[in-house]
Amino acid sequence: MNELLEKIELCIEFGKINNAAVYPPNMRGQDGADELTKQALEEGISPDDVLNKALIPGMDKVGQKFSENKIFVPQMLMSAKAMSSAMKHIQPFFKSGQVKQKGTFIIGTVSGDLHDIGKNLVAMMIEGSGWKVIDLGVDVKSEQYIEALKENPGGAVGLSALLTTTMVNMEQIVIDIKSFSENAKVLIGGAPVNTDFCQRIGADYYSPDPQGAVAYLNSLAV
Amino acid sequence: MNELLEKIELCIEFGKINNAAVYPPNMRGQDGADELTKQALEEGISPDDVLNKALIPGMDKVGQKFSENKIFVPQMLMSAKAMSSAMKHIQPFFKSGQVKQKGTFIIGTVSGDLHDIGKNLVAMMIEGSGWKVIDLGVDVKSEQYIEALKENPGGAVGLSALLTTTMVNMEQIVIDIKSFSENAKVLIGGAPVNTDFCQRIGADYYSPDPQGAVAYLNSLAV
Amino acid sequence: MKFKELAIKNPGDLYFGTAPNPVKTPRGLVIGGGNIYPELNFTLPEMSINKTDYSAVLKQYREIVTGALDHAVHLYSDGIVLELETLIEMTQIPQMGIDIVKIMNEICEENFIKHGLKSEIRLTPNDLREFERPPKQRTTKLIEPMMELFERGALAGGNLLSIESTGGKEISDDALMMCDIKQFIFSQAVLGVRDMEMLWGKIVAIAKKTATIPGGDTACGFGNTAMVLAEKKYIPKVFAAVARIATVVRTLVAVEQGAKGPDKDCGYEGPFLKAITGIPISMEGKTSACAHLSPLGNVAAACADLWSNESVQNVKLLAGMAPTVYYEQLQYDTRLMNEAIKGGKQDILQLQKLFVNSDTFYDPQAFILSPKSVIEISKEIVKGENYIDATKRGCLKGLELIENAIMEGTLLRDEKEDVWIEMLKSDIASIPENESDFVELILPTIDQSKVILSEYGL
Amino acid sequence: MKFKELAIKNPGDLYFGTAPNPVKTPRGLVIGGGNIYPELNFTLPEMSINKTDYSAVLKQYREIVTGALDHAVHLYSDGIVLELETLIEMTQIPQMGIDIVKIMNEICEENFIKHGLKSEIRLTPNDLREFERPPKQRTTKLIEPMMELFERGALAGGNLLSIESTGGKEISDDALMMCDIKQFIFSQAVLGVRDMEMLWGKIVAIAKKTATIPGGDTACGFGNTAMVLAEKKYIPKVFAAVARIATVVRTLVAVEQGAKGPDKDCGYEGPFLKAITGIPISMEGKTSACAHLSPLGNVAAACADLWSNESVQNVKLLAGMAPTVYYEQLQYDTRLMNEAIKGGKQDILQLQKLFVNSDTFYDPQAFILSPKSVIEISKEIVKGENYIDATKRGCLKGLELIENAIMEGTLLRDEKEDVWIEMLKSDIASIPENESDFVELILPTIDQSKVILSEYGL
Ligand code: B12
Ligand code: B12
Repeated sequence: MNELLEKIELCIEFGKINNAAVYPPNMRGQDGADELTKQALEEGISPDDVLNKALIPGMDKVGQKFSENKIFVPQMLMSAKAMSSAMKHIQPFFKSGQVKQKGTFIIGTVSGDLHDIGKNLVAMMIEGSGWKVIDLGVDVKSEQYIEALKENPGGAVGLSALLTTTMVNMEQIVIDIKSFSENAKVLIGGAPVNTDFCQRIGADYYSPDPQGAVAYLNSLAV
Repeated sequence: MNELLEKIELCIEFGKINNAAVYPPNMRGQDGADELTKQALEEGISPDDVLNKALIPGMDKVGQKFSENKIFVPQMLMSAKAMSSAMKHIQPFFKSGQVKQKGTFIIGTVSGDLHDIGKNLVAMMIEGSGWKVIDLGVDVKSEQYIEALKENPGGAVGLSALLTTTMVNMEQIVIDIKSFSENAKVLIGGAPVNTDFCQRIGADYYSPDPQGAVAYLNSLAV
Repeated sequence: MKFKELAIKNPGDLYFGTAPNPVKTPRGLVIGGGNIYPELNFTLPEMSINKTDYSAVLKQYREIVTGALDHAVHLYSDGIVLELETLIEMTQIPQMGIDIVKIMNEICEENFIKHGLKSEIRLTPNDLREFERPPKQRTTKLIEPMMELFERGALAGGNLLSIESTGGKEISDDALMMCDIKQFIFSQAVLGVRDMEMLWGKIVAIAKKTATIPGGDTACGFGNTAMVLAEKKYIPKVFAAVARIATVVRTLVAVEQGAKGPDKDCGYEGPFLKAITGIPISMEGKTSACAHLSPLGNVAAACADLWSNESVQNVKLLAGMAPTVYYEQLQYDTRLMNEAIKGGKQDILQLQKLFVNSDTFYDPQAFILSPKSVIEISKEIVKGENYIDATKRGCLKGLELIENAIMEGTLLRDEKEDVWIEMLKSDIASIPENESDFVELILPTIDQSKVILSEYGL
Repeated sequence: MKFKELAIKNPGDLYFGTAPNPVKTPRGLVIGGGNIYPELNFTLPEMSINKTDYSAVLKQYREIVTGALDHAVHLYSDGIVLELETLIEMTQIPQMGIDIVKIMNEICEENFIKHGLKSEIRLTPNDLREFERPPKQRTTKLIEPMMELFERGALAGGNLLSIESTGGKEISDDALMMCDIKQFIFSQAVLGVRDMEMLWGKIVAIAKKTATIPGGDTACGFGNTAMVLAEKKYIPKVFAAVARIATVVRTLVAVEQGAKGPDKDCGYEGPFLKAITGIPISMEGKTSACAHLSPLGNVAAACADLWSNESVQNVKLLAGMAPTVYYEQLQYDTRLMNEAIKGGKQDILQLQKLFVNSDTFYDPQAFILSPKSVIEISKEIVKGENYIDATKRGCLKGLELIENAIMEGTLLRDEKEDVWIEMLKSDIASIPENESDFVELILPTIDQSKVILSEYGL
């Protein structure tokens, strides 16, 4: 395998953003995901290869370590930041159609609910696995999800709710989304929600954690 | 008020079945509900008056004391037995149409479930409040309830379930009963059941105790 | 009556975590060996086993056990028992029960290998015989699937065998409602005892054959039914207390037949069994409030070797699934007790004193469970010539202790119940010790269509 | 920093049930006066407040409180606090919150008159300000309904006023996810403190006007969020432990402003507050597993004056409705502690020792809550020149104790966390004590669009 790609993968895995970044201490002074990605593209490595042979495998490893409780969220966040700094360089190729993203994921905490720590984590990990993520924030109403779907046809939607009194809002939102676009996949999550509830309200998938959501989305992308 | 009726009411209230009964100790040797009811009818008191001015008020008092935790179930059971011994004599007048019963109540523990202590108590207290009660026992299927309804048009039905895995059977039974007779009232009860569940499965009333069921049924009878 | 002496003679030697005859399990638990472990119990949420597909049922159990054991590892558990108390369908179709045991065992084994977590499965098929009314306790075909589940479930990983058997219930249900203590004692000391002999002979044989541990029975359907009725204020508390004592001999018969413990959680005759036989016991107290309210939340812990929550549905609470939540609660309860054990006997007895004294004043059902009461009552029980005599003696001793305590002001008086104490005393005293005399006395008073005496060898 | 000395100077004087400054309530509770009472918390089951009719919401609360108080009478309770922690709608439309308080108060009063049951309502409106992003902590109109609910709810029977306020959360959420302790301390010792001053000035004034008791605040959204994240293994436990200490000063400000306690349950800074100020505190431990799992189920009880379950939905468990079930569990827990109190100080400290030692070995978050740690850390906090200095000192002391304990083998070492201890120490040490220096240090590191500093008077 290409040495440069390996280096980029390492930067992602250990969260080395760019040359100036002080984290991680043992990579101080070295080039990061930012510089190395730029260099790779300049050397003629295809953006597709950078994405699929370095960035995504790097994030996969991070995700794996996180699942096994070997690293903490801040470490994962550093990797996500490194990933973003690389993605900047790949972005233009998405637009030109040269590289394909897995898909678009629209996420938000449902109306009436302000809890967003969990939702943010989910958004970040899904982005790290190669999806375009549109984060609508908190207290999000049906129309906002639908608006986002209109702008991103074929996107999947994620709803988060932490209150027993807002999980009920999920139901209406699912109905609204499905009546706008029958085939749009809707994922739900949050502390009071579970698989039963998911089935009852006609959503497509419940996951107790970001990893499950990533796995499900990736199965769609195949 | 007629002295004899008062005496009968006392026998019901304190559970004096008949002359031979040793319970309650302080009424030993006296005539009980059995003898006194017979006597009352012989003396020309109308069966309707016996029922409505002695028996039912007596059971009402018992029910009241029971609700206030002043007496225990065995005491209430003795009253119920005294009531039965009096009802024997009233029964022929129901058939002839001279006296009207409040209605018929059909009760059973739903299929798959064998818990019946609670159901028996409910049956007994409803009987004591002047309803004809048909107890179908335990592990009762839709057909049995419907059969009983056919034989007693206009009856109300009570379903009991103590298991989370049999409360689900209630749902089907309610559907079956309602599709046989849309207007048949269905009451449900048992430890895992509640008002929400009742509404969800389309039953008419949930009560956590026999007293609530009696009150509801009596409101129907009015 | 095989036991003529107590295994534990002094109240000061009857305490939690230690039993004279501890039980070692394959994955390394030593129950009653100086440690108290949680016993987690759970059941399905609202769902129909028949209408849901099979895999959904299995999935529930997988989810429950995975959640609980993950959390056990997280909380540095030093051991846990998981009970599979089957629902009817899982015994009627033994394969279903067996498949669940397999899944549970797989997860236990995984956690044992990966994290050294010691866990064990108690397999409790349910007593199908009561489906026939009147039940044919011995001749029914329904015994077959029960025994099949025991045997094949044992081989699948159900290492502790238990049942909550129902012999005598045809009589006891009505006896409880009518507060007829004579009939109730008949249901226990005559019918119950005879049924237990038959049933536990079979279960112990299966345990031998499968090299598993015959745990024990529980008088749940008798003693706890009485308690639930007393909690609803349907029957007097003192009646429920005496009924509890009356259940001791029938559960004792399991041990006479070879059961080794831990006995099953959901009756409170365990302390008497521990005193008499020395086997370890499972108890449930405040942390089983999910399954039933009770007047003995603390005192129940006094001499427990396993600490259980009786049963909780797999529903979602704010923190997570209810079985995981209840596991955490049990874990902290047992941590506290194990901390006292680390401090030695004085610390144990000090904590036990708090458990006991905080409850015994309020309710006779709690009162009779203090180690002092348990030892005194058990002493009387083992003096019995036969099961009936033993039961009479135990119950009368219990009543005596209750009366004295009320007089001394160490047990709250409930005036409404006074008359019941007298009635109970004279009723119990009037029971003939001789079994056939007892049968003759009772027969005319019961609805004979409800019971087939020949099914008890009578 | 008003408090320069500790109200409780020795670990041996910091224990459950007794606080130097107990709080008497109208219906006769004396919180911290030598008795520990349950504080029952509950919430609605899955339902939409907007779509359900109003009466259904009220009915839920009526059912919950009736069920719990009936059972309290049944279990011979000597007192209970009921918390109404409102859901958003009940603050947005204050009349809804007020109507619920009225119903609750009616039932409390009924039980007081009929059975002498002492009960009191804690009214906790929620902090609506976070609905606007960035929040306008001072200038927003959303403060109005909050204060209306406080005032009219107090008159309706909400005798203990509390809130779980959220000043500083704009910064703390991200700080927790990034484990940035500098930002986190900034959110507490600068933003939190300033917001608390403003908010608690108002609440204490309302309490005066309505002759009710200003209870206290809680750093739930900070300290417990950290704990929940650590329980999910998302952030290091040692980070969560230090974050907990960093929440002390902001909650302390409520007392400086005139709050009298009991402080609110759902943060664990209570023990520090009790040591520093002498007010009684509410704590939650194993019996709040329904609301969140935690590593401090027992140690949390060490010096509690109220014992809470944080929150449980009104759903049906096998025994009955979950709030009644949880009330029973709390009641037995507090019975045990009150039994120790009856035995005198030695019995109290003996039971406390078990509570403490059973948890502190396993987790730094539990470790810092031992009375010994609490007193040592609190001593450092009150030495602080200002809030920032106090927080730095407290956190560094906590880290020092943690390190020593790991070295001595009295706290389990988690290698994965070693590096974090070092990082935390140097990060905390690098914080300037001067507020404006601190602001300057932090500003460039945060997303400034998320926070409006002028809303904190900066
Ligand atoms: C932190 C917190 C807060 C913070 C929120 C900070 C923030 N920016 O989000 C603050 C303090 C502001 C807060 C406020 C309130 N809260 Co709050 N809060 C919590 C707490 C302690 C932790 C939540 C959390 O962040 N967990 C950590 C994250 C990582 O986990 P998570 O959210 O579950 O998300 C994970 C999964 O669920 C999943 N996931 C989440 N979303 C999605 C979406 C998809 C598509 C998928 C696939 C997966 C997924 O993946 C995530 C990562 O693993 C919980 C307790 C609890 N047990 O959950 C209470 C809790 C949720 N809050 C509660 C309450 C009552 C409130 C308030 C109403 C309090 C009040 N009276 O003021 C307000 C309401 C605010 C509002 N309008 O929403 C109650 C809810 C009770 C109920 N009836 O439902 C809880 C349960 C606390 C309790 N036990 O009482 N809260
Ligand atoms: C006694 C009892 C038994 C006795 C039953 C005796 C009998 N003849 O009924 C025995 C021992 C046989 C038994 C067996 C089993 N039981 Co059972 N049993 C109980 C227990 C302890 C008490 C029930 C009781 O009698 N309560 C007293 C009466 C007066 O109250 P009640 O039934 O609730 O009725 C009142 C109200 O609900 C209402 N009501 C009742 N019905 C109706 C109907 C109407 C129309 C109305 C209006 C009102 C109403 O009014 C009644 C009077 O106030 C409960 C525990 C509990 N918390 O309920 C477990 C319990 C119900 N059993 C349970 C289980 C698991 C079983 C078994 C499967 C055990 C096993 N593995 O073998 C078997 C199943 C048998 C079967 N196929 O049904 C579980 C259920 C768990 C679940 N998943 O749902 C419980 C909850 C115990 C537990 N905590 O684990 N049980």
